[in-house]
Amino acid sequence: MESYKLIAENITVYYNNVKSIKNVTMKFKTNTVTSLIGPSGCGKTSFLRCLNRMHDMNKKVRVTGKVIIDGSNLYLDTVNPILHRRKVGMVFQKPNPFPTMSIYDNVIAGLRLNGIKDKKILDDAVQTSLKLAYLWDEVNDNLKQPAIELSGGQQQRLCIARALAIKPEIIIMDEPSSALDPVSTQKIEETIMNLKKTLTIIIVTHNMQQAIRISDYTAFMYLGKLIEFDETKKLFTSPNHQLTAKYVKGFFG
Amino acid sequence: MESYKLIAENITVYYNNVKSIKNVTMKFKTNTVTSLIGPSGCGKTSFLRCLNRMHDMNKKVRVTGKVIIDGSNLYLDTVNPILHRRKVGMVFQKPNPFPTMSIYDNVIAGLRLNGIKDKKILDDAVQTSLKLAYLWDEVNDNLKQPAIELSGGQQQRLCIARALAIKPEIIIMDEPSSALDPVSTQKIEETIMNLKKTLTIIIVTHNMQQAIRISDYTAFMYLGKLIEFDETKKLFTSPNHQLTAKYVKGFFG
Amino acid sequence: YSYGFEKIQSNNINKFQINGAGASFPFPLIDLWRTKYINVNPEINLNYQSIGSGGGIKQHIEKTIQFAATDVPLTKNEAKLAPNTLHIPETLGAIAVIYNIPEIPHKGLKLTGVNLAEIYMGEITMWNDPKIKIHNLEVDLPNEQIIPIRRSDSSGTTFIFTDYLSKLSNEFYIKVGAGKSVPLGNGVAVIGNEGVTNIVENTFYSIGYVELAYALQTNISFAYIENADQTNFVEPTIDSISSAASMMAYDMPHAYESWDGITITNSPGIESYPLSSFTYLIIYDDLYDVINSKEHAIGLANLFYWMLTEGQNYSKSLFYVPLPEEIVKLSITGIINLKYDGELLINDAKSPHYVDYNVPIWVKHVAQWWIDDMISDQEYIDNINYLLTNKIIK
Amino acid sequence: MIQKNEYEKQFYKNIRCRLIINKIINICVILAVVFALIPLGSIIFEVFKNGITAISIEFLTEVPGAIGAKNGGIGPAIQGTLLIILFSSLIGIPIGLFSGIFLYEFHDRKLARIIRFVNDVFMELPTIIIGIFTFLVIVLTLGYFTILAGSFALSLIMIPIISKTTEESLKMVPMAYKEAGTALGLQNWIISIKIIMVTAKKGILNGILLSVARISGETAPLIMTTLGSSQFFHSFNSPIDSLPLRIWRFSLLPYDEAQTYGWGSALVLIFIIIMISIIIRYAFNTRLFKIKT
Amino acid sequence: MYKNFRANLISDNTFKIIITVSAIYILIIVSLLITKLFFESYPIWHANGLSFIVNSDWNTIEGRESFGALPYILGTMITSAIAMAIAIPFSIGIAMFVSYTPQKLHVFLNFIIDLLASIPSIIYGLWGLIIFRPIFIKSVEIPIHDMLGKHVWLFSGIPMGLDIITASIVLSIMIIPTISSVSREIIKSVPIQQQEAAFMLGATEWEIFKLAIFPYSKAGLVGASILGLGRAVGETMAITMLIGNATGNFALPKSLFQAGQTMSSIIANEFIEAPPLSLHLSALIGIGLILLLFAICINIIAHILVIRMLKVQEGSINT
Ligand SMILES: Nc1ncnc2c1ncn2[C@@H]1O[C@H](COP(=O)(O)OP(=O)(O)OP(=O)(O)O)[C@@H](O)[C@H]1O
Ligand SMILES: Nc1ncnc2c1ncn2[C@@H]1O[C@H](COP(=O)(O)OP(=O)(O)OP(=O)(O)O)[C@@H](O)[C@H]1O
Ligand SMILES: [Mg+2]
Ligand SMILES: [Mg+2]
Repeated sequence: MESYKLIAENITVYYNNVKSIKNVTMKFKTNTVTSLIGPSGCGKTSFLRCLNRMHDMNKKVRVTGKVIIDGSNLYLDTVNPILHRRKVGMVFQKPNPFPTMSIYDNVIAGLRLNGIKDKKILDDAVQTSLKLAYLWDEVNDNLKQPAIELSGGQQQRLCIARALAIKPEIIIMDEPSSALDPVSTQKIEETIMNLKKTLTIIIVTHNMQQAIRISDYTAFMYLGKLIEFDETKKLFTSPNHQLTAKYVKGFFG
Repeated sequence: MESYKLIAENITVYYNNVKSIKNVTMKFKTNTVTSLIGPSGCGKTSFLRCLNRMHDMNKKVRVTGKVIIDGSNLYLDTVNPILHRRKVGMVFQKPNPFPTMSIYDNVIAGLRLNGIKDKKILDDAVQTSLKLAYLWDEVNDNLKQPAIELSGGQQQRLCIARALAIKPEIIIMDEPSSALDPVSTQKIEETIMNLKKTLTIIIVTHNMQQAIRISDYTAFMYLGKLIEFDETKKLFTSPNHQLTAKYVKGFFG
Repeated sequence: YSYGFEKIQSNNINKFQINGAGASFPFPLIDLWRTKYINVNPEINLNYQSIGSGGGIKQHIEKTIQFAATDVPLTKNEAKLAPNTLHIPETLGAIAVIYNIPEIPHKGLKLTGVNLAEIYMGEITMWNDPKIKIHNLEVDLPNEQIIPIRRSDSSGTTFIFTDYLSKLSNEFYIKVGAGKSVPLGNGVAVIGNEGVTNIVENTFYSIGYVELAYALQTNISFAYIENADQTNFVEPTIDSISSAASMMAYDMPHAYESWDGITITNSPGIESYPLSSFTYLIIYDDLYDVINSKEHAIGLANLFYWMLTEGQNYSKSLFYVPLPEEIVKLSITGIINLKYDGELLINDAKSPHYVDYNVPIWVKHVAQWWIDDMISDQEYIDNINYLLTNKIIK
Repeated sequence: MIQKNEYEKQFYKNIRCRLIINKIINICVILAVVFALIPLGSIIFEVFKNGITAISIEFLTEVPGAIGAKNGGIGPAIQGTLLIILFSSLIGIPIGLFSGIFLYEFHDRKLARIIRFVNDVFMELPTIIIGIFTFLVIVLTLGYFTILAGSFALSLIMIPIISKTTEESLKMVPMAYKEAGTALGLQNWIISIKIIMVTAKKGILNGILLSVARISGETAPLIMTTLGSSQFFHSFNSPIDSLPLRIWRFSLLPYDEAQTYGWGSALVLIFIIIMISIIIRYAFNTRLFKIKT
Repeated sequence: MYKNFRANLISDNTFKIIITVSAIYILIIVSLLITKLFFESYPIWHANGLSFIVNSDWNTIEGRESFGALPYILGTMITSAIAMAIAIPFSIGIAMFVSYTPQKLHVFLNFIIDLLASIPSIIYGLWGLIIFRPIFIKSVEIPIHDMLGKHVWLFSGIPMGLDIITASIVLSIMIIPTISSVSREIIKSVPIQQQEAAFMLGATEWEIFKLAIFPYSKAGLVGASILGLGRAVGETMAITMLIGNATGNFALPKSLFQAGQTMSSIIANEFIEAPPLSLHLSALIGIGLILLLFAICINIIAHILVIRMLKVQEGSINT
């Protein structure tokens, strides 16, 4: 039990009282990378959003089940999700930098919230995070530029940098590289491999090659259900379920 | 000259008087697929937006050069870009369905708002377009649902359907499948191959495999310049430029 | 009443609306007339809106309405802007001085005009000031500060009140003067009679002035005011107000003359309530500019006639004072003068009193002075010559 | 580079404080709501309590009885208010909407900047000045009080409100939708009206309703432009009544009955405003903009 | 391509003309209004010059006329400032609350706010006079006056409930629904992705507001507040019923518990009765003109504020 950083148990999500995710249970080991794959609309994003109680924002959504981070259930009423969210960085499917802020301010937004004011620390954090997200070279002489003037891919990398800046223990990414070119993608993948040493990573991807390259575990979802969850190699080479086989073949075939 | 559907000549784009695209010239043959590749931020989106005078919307952008569709220059003052835009369908990097409309209304927005009221034509258009975009099976019994309740990938396919519904002669797509799972991606690719028979297609992609699979021509851009434009096979196997070789290898290596 | 002025029958008056506006004081009465007159002549819809005396005068000058009502006669300047305006006294009212002293829970505190002037100027500040005490020995006046309440909006009520105070206290006249809104600073100003009543009702040790109806309706305490002869403290009642008007009747000008400065405050007579006042209907003597057909003009004349005769019977139910007969006569002369495009609306021959009342008041004064030997014979003859040459008398 | 545990230390040092601040602000917000709602609730309660006793069929349909008497009603005032709202909306809503679109479409043109500024100033003008202006310009020119003058004056109150809220709402619509429309080869006006405005319709509608509510309670400009009347509307060249005027008049009279009628009129006025708001919202949500499939 | 696409491209120009004409209509009306006010008030400027603005005498009696607008200018400034200071935090609080409450409460609150925004000011005035004033005198004015009245000039005077502070508070109650109703719409239209970003960073509700909502919507919130300020500055009926309506030197605001007068209330009190062509009338219209200049100043300040704050001008993130 102790080796699991994050356990999602019996997660069910209702949108307007319609079930979109049905009783999904997944366990994520510390310092591993897990990929979530599945056809569009199968509920990957919806599931990810449960992991840090992101659904709290939307009143039409109801979530049941448990999410246990470091042994404590995030969905207990007595738990303050903010304490946990700090540990969980998140990168969304659509890049969403703060449009009124500069690149610099975007990266350190999370630190500022936590009351860190020391300029040196902030400067450091900006540089490190942007470098990790492979954006540094493109923006380093223009950190005061408004973030919305960046290209789509640049914005996405900025969002990654922003998530990394708060030093999370878990990072969840919703198709982070779908808007990136291969070079950046490759570098992001390197980053992920690098971060794995200290972080637990969960990533949604449509690129199965990517899943194979970077992840230790892979989960396959279909129509709101978890079909298979296994070591990546196992899942791609000898899946237990026919559906998985078909989907995975659909790509390779 | 006559065999070119679309010619972009000497395109230069300034954002706030800073050059972002420098003297790019490309010619697109009728009924071919051309891929645009290049690292994030190199100006692919900016270039695409020139092809139907999309930059008109933003006053901070200045475009010089010519875009010749069917022999007439889109950038002449006497030309009404609206007439040309109807020939050019466009799909954006981020899905942007109209949020207040249902799925049905989104698909036919281009038709209805241009004055077509005949219900049979509209119904037909919805069905054909959604089928072409491989969304029909997922939404056909729920066409009145608000479009924003779809998942990211579904939204993107909806936008493709919307662009197809106006029966354009050219279709330009900005990373249309970056948010799609492989199965949908594959089907979209099939659609593209299918559409090629009647349409001229220009597509931005980060997935070079995809570029190889679907496109007749490929253009490689770097830092706002067109580095190489050639038949896809030629460009990927024996590129003329070192930069291209490096970038393309970066993916294969 | 019969003044040889019969109702003119006219068969082809379409349903017709007569619009009037002005003083809020006569509003309830005119509004009651509206509902009663429907039974007399269903073809005429009367519409009167209370927008204040000055508002009525203004609209009268601009000719946007057919008639106006005002508590204050036209000043010389206003009369210049609206030449040929008739003043027709319409009803009588009075201003009550209301107060809220919990120690004296009934009406009847006695005050003189000078007391009031000094209270409003801030010279008397305590209820147990000897100047008040001396008239009210039978009650225990509290040692509390007086809070004077007055009208904030410009109003005829304030005019009558300050006109009275200016007549009694020269100091008040110099410092403040008489007007519809005056530079009084002491205390608090509130909008409307209702506002003043409300505030006085809810504020201990306050004093205010409102139209009598407001005091009577709310059962608030009101003061008795010393009469002009300083012989009596008079309660505002129908009789005491009526008396104040009657005493002044023969000093009144005619409808078509200037009424500038004419008021009946501080009217003589032991039983006359000194804060009494007329309100007037004002109307152009030729209705051509404000009404678009002679039939309608006749309808209006009929309505006015009815107001001054039968209409007076409705006054008492609303705490208004019916006009004394002398004043009704005076008012009727105004109606007789109504014309439409130069044609009199009623025939001269039918109205014996018309000639009677056609002598301007200053002629009477001149005659009086001649009788009293205040002017010489020659001067008197010159005057008569003047009247003849100017065709004022025939 | 900030070390992980150092950062964690910072986090735990600050989190308590942050949560407390958050809690304090949440409490303040709730208090704000409660405090604001107490007087507001009290107003509604008083109007309802005092007004409900006046309501009867006769009260709603008849011309006023004599003041102080217990008969008659506020029929002309209800009719007048509805007519004035109708006429001023007919002038005010289109002009407000279109000028709002203008400000949005040409937001960086010099003319737009000037007009935006003028419009903001316009919004701040006391309604009484608008009343004076209309009186001087329209009533005096025509020579009579009329519903047209009143409607003109009230439309002048509506226009800047609608224009401002329309512009603000349109600005909130993400560019992506405009781009989508442009790419479909739609004409600008179709994009503006059928896409941008429909997307922003809630905000715009809110502005319109706000302005309708605002004018339906206006008193000062109506005194100077429509005067008021005790008769039903019968022509365009005579005064017309309205509820705020009636409330104002009733509130200045000493008779208990008049006070009750005043509260009754207030209740009716509020009811009318609610009904208009519900009907407009309903109409917008269903017929006008939801395209049938 | 479909054959029956509307080829009619003129309509775009027509549309441009329609919206331009509508916008210019505003310009014309306001210019006309300013011209009219200027000409109608010309006699007072001619007679008094700029001293009209700095004088505080006020006498309307024929033959004794003297007019100074200073007390009313100050009165308007003070009442609006107090009202705004109270109303803005409350309104934004309500708007924040509404956007984070459960669905049912949310619908109810929206309904209440819309309802309240539509209550005529005259009803607020009546309520203030009859219900609020007695309570306020008893529970606030008298205790404060007894404690501090003798020492602090701000609380001197007789606590009557017809004074600057009462009027300001009722004024703030009136404008709260207006500001919160517009703010609510503005806050609601902040893209959800913005809030998600802040949410993900572990922001508390307040921090989400600070980080994601406020920067995005501040221009709109300033706009909402200006809307409220407009209502405050121009409010007539309710103020007139509650402010005590002092004139001349007595109206110079010296204490919160003292009767005052605003520009609109003096116009409301005296305009209807001011005789045509008199200096009095032109003084009142002159005050109207000052009020207009006032509005212009407010807007210049707001404009500067907005430009400083505003970086996102349209829509959210561009592609
Ligand atoms: N609105 C804008 N204002 C200023 N600069 C811009 C704007 N949009 C794009 N740019 C700049 O222009 C350059 C090209 O951007 P563009 O969006 O065309 O890149 P791209 O090739 O589409 O990248 P990606 O693959 O990440 O989408 C970038 O450096 C970007 O910073
Ligand atoms: N806000 C919402 N309201 C209603 N239904 C929703 C909402 N968001 C998502 N859904 C539905 O929930 C299901 C799962 O959506 P989700 O976004 O989790 O899919 P996904 O696996 O992330 O797809 P993609 O790969 O396209 O992003 C879909 O059928 C979608 O229509
Ligand atoms: Mg998703
Ligand atoms: Mg791009």
